[in-house]
Amino acid sequence: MELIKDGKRLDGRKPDELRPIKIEAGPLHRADGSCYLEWGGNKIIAAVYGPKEAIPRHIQNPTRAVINAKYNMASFSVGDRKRPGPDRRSREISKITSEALENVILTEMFPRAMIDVNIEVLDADAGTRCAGITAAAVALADAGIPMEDIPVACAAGKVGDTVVLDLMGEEDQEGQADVPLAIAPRTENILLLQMDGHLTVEEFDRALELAMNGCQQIATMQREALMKKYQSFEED
Amino acid sequence: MELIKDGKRLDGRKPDELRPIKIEAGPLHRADGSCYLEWGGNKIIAAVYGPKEAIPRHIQNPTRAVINAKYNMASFSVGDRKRPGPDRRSREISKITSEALENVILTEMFPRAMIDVNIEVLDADAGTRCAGITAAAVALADAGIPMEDIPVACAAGKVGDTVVLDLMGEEDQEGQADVPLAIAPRTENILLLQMDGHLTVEEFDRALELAMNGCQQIATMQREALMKKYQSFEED
Amino acid sequence: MELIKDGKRLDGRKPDELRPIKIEAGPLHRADGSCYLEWGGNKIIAAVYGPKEAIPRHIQNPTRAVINAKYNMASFSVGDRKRPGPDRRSREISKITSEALENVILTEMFPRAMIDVNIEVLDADAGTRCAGITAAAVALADAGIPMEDIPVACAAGKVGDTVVLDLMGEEDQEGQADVPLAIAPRTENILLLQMDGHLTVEEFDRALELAMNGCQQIATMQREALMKKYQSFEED
Amino acid sequence: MNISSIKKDYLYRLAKQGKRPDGRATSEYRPITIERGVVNMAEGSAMVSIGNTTVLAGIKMDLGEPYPDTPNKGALSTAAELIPLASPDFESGPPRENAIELARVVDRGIRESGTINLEELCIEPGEKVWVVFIDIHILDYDGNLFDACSLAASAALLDAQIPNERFEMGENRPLPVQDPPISCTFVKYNGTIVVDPSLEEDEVAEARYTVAVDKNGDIRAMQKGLSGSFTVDEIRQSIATARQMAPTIRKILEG
Amino acid sequence: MNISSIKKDYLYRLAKQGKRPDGRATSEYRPITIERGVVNMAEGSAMVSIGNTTVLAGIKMDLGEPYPDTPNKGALSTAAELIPLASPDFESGPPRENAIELARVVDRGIRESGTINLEELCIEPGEKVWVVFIDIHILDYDGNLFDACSLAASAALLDAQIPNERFEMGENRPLPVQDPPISCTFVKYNGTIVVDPSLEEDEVAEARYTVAVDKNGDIRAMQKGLSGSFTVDEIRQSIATARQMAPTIRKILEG
Amino acid sequence: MNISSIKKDYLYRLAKQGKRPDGRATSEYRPITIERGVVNMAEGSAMVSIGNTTVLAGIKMDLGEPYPDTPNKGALSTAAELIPLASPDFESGPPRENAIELARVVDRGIRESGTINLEELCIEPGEKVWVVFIDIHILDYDGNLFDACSLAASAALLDAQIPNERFEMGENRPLPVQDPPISCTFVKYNGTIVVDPSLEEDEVAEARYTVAVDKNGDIRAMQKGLSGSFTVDEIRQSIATARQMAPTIRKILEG
Repeated sequence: MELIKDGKRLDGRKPDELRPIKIEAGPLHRADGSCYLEWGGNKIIAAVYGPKEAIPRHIQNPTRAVINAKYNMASFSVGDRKRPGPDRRSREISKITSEALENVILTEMFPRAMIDVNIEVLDADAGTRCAGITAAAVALADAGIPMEDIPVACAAGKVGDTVVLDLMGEEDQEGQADVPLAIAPRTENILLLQMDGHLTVEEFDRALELAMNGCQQIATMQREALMKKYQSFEED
Repeated sequence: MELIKDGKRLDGRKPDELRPIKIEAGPLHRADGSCYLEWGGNKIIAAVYGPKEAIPRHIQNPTRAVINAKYNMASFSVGDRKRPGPDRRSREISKITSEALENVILTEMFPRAMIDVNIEVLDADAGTRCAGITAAAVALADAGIPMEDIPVACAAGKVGDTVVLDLMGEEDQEGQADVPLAIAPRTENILLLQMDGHLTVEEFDRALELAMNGCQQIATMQREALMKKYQSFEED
Repeated sequence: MELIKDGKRLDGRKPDELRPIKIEAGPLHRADGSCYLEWGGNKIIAAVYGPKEAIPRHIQNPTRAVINAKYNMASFSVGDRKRPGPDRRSREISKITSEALENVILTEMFPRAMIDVNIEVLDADAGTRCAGITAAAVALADAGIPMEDIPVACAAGKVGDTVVLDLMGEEDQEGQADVPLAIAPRTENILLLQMDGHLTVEEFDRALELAMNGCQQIATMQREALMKKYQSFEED
Repeated sequence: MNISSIKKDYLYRLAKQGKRPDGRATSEYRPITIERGVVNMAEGSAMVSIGNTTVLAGIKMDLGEPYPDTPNKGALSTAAELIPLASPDFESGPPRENAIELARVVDRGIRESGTINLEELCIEPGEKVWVVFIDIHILDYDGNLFDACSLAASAALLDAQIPNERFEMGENRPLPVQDPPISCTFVKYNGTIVVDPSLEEDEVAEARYTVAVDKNGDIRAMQKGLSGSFTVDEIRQSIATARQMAPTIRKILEG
Repeated sequence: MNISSIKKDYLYRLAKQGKRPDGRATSEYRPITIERGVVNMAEGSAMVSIGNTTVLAGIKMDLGEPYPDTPNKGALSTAAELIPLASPDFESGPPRENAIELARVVDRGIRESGTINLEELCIEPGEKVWVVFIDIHILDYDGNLFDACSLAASAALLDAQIPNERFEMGENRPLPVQDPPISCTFVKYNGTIVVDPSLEEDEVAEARYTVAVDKNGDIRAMQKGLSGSFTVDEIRQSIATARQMAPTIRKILEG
Repeated sequence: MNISSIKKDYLYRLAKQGKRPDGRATSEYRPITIERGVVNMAEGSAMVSIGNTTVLAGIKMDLGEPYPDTPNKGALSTAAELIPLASPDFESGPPRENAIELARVVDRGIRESGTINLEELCIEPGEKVWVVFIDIHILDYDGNLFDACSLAASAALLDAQIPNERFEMGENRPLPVQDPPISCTFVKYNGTIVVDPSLEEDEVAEARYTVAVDKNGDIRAMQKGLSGSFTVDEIRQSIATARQMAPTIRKILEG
């Protein structure tokens, strides 16, 4: 498959162009905070509960809140049915997502508490871990959890020997490298960074630059989604 | 297979006739109360332990006892070997059995306690959930657990376009509907009611009537079995 | 396969001869006590942690320490890959190993405590449970756990109609009987004894005698290994 | 007296006056919305809301062996995931009793109604059949999961295509589905019986009753749950109410 | 001083006088009853009581692949379920160490005695063999599960038919079984060794020893358990006792 | 103030002076030793020590089906067991998040470097391929498991033979392996970044970064872990350090 043709990608995007993204803050009634996110073919929903007493007790930290993110793919969100329940991949993603979010949450305000962050992938089209973190961040803000900054994530990669932003499904499968990145957008501190594939140091630098840029664009959309929800409250 | 011929069923019964039932109260030495039940080709044993402190603690209810019924089929009780351990079917039956028994037990007399009700199907020939509840009720009475009434259960159903009482194996497999029912016999309050198959409203009414009737007949046998055990004590 | 030829075994040993054994006390840095053992083609490592507070609490014994031995085979230690994690065989061996070690440890000195004994089979060539107990005993001594005696284990068996000491791989597979034995060497009290196969009473007596003898030889090697470690400390 | 008993008291007092916390009549259903085809990767899908309760059902199909006793039929497997997204009371991990009962009741309604023509899903008798997986995710829990899940499963089936293309077996074609059941759930508390319970009503419910009826008003499945009891008359009355409501709900489902 | 140490004291004092709580001599077995064919759906079954201990063994057979190292032999799988019916100390859930040890010791006795002719259970070498499942349910626990389970497993095997009819492979025929082992279990407490321990004796036991002998009095399997120890002479004496008892028990089993 | 915060304080004060608890410079690696072929029963094996951290990797191979999307390729499965032998903090039981992340990072390095020629492990396209299992046991944990496990896995692969003989498929031959990745791990605490963390440094680490480079100095895999953060410059500097170190480590690995 020719992934880049005449400088355009399979879906017509330029190398440094994001897929369409739609963010809605607070679609769920029961959760303390929530977010619905469409990002290319991805559909993600995130919900936050807490802070609440950490249970079972032995997981409590006497000096700060524990962040318990769970990334889960619906069995019908992928080509062949995924068996329900966590597999090794989703457990790794849950772990690094928890760690990335913990960085910005003012956890020391809530000793012995836990904050549950549930991320459900309803429809998957590459980049779900970045989409999940981005949605979770909006849900945390919607829940009023105090944070230093609202984290945001985006991947870059290499396809058809070109470094590109935000891989979609075919690019992820046929591509040469994938670099998911999560940052705190104000400081540009790196909260999550993975890479697999084959990149020269120069290509990696370019990928990091593209992803950083993508993150900043999405950070704006996150803030707009939150503003929209608060405005709609004020209008009520 | 012709399930009804000349108004008679495969095993010669009339539509409103029960299979032969044998109930023995207290056959086990270790349990606080027990019951052995033969019902057609079913062989069931039930044992009760408690009231005792509920463990682990987080399952304790501060105002009443927790009823913990476990329905289990022996691996050799069915045609093809059943894998040991609970499956989805047995977990559903355990749940609704616990709920049905809880209705009549004076649980508020035993806060923070649990009462274990173990039901083992040794030989299975349709209607094991009703047989299990019927045996469990006798075991509870044998254990001296205070109850408003002694629950009893029986199924009705539809085979060969006829509404019949108490389906046996072939009728269960080839039949058109099955309606398991558990009641408190004094009030005829419904403690458990399920149905699957296809019944008109009139047929359902008839099935309910038959099952209610069957329950009352079996309730008499339960009381006789308990009387027999107490008399044998007095004779000693 | 002819297992005994001209009074010699496949590997040239006489019937009452042990395979070569090498014992090293204290090879691990992190563990409180450890042992590395080579015995024929077996390679075993044992590590001891404790006494420490028993967790979870409900396993605590208010009058003595709990001994928690875990026997584990590496997935690559056998011909066809073993699935990681405990199977029924390893759980039985863990249980009887815990019981054998508990006999000699002065457990009443450490109420509410637990002592973890981890036995890893890295390379397997028959007799791993005996090798594991022998290594665990040295690790316990290395950890300074007070014991009445240092347990030791060795198997005897029957191959080619001859009662022999210390079966190796082919003898174990093709042999007629296997008798693993663990003793406290000073009293010759029997801590572990199993047998499967076919032995007359006279053959069993002979096997027990051979295994008892083998144990005493190995007990000497255990003491030498421990002496060697302490001497090397003194030399420092 | 704690929060939950204050809430219970409040609902009891309302019930005595024939009222419900959200102002509905005892036999009044909340608004239902159904959106089909929401998941691109699924063979079929539907998002169903009953009031603020929202569930998403997705269909996946795979090739497998038939059950030995039905060599000429495809297979059906239904699971419900009470994911912790939907309620602080749901836990992650393997399905618990509540999720199992829920999935089995939904499954029975669909199976006993003959909703899926399983014979048409046989490819090679005794050897190869289609297996239909219905997976239901609860997204927002505000009461009455039984009806929401049953509706979502039916709507997703109606939306589904057999994925012949993915298995290189020709063109996709619609899953053979007809006459799904309409499930109606009632709960009883303090002597009052209400249809389509809200979350608060679920929380104080003493007994629950679900009945699935077909387009002729015949009964295909039922399930009584919880430790409370019903009288025979209460069951009969509930069946009558369900049969009255079913055509309206069926129109929303099939429309 | 709690109940359990009072009980222990009592048993210790009795033992000093050579007595047991139920009045038996140290080498006296309780009455054994065996009822075969109690489970209609099983290929074979037996209910065994030793005193008040009651266990039920059932046999099921299925077709499967042979183990790679024994392509010409059927397979055997033995499991014991310590179901909570039988004792307040048994828990439901996956088998724990005690149940695993119990099942493995029963399995070894039967396997090493060549009780089942596994060669005759081969249908197609390397491809298809019969798998024999022995499942043992403890119904009433009053001590000495090892012997009760071993007897029940053997009796159920002697009762079993190969279920050719269920698999449409011709007529059922008896499972080829001969010379089952006789298992004899001893426990030691406070220096006394008793055969066939009752529940109270199991509870205070420091060491346990089981030996399985064949009809010639040869040894086929043994297992020492618990944290206490035995001397060589104690083991020899126990073997001698077991060999004396075995013919009587065998008569009950085969009779 | 507890032991762990005293330790943390101590490390922080050292770090301010550019020092580490064991006297190393921030970009100084501990001595590495590699012993291949230590497990006779394995297809390949290697024991690797970095300072006092010791891990053992063993390779096993089996025949299996290829993944549907790579019918012409063998399969690779990597697992790490944090057995309780190696540390009082490791628990027995199924692998936890830490072990899963560790194994997946090692696996990615090997997979993305094309270390194993998986095409050569295809026996019958779409039907039968070799499956390579890398199992890594941690024996002694004194920090930096990511690099120790990566090295051990690579060294064990270089030692491995395809076990044709065991499967009666001809003679054994070397597993086709080339150019394994070199993994370099850094941790950050109190603003200082150090390579090859010791146990004490692992315990106070706020952020962790692992990068795997190939023989050309190109990047094949990376993983940032823990709740701390890195700046872009810190990542760049770490990559530069890793590329400087890799040739020396590669010599030890391949030598």
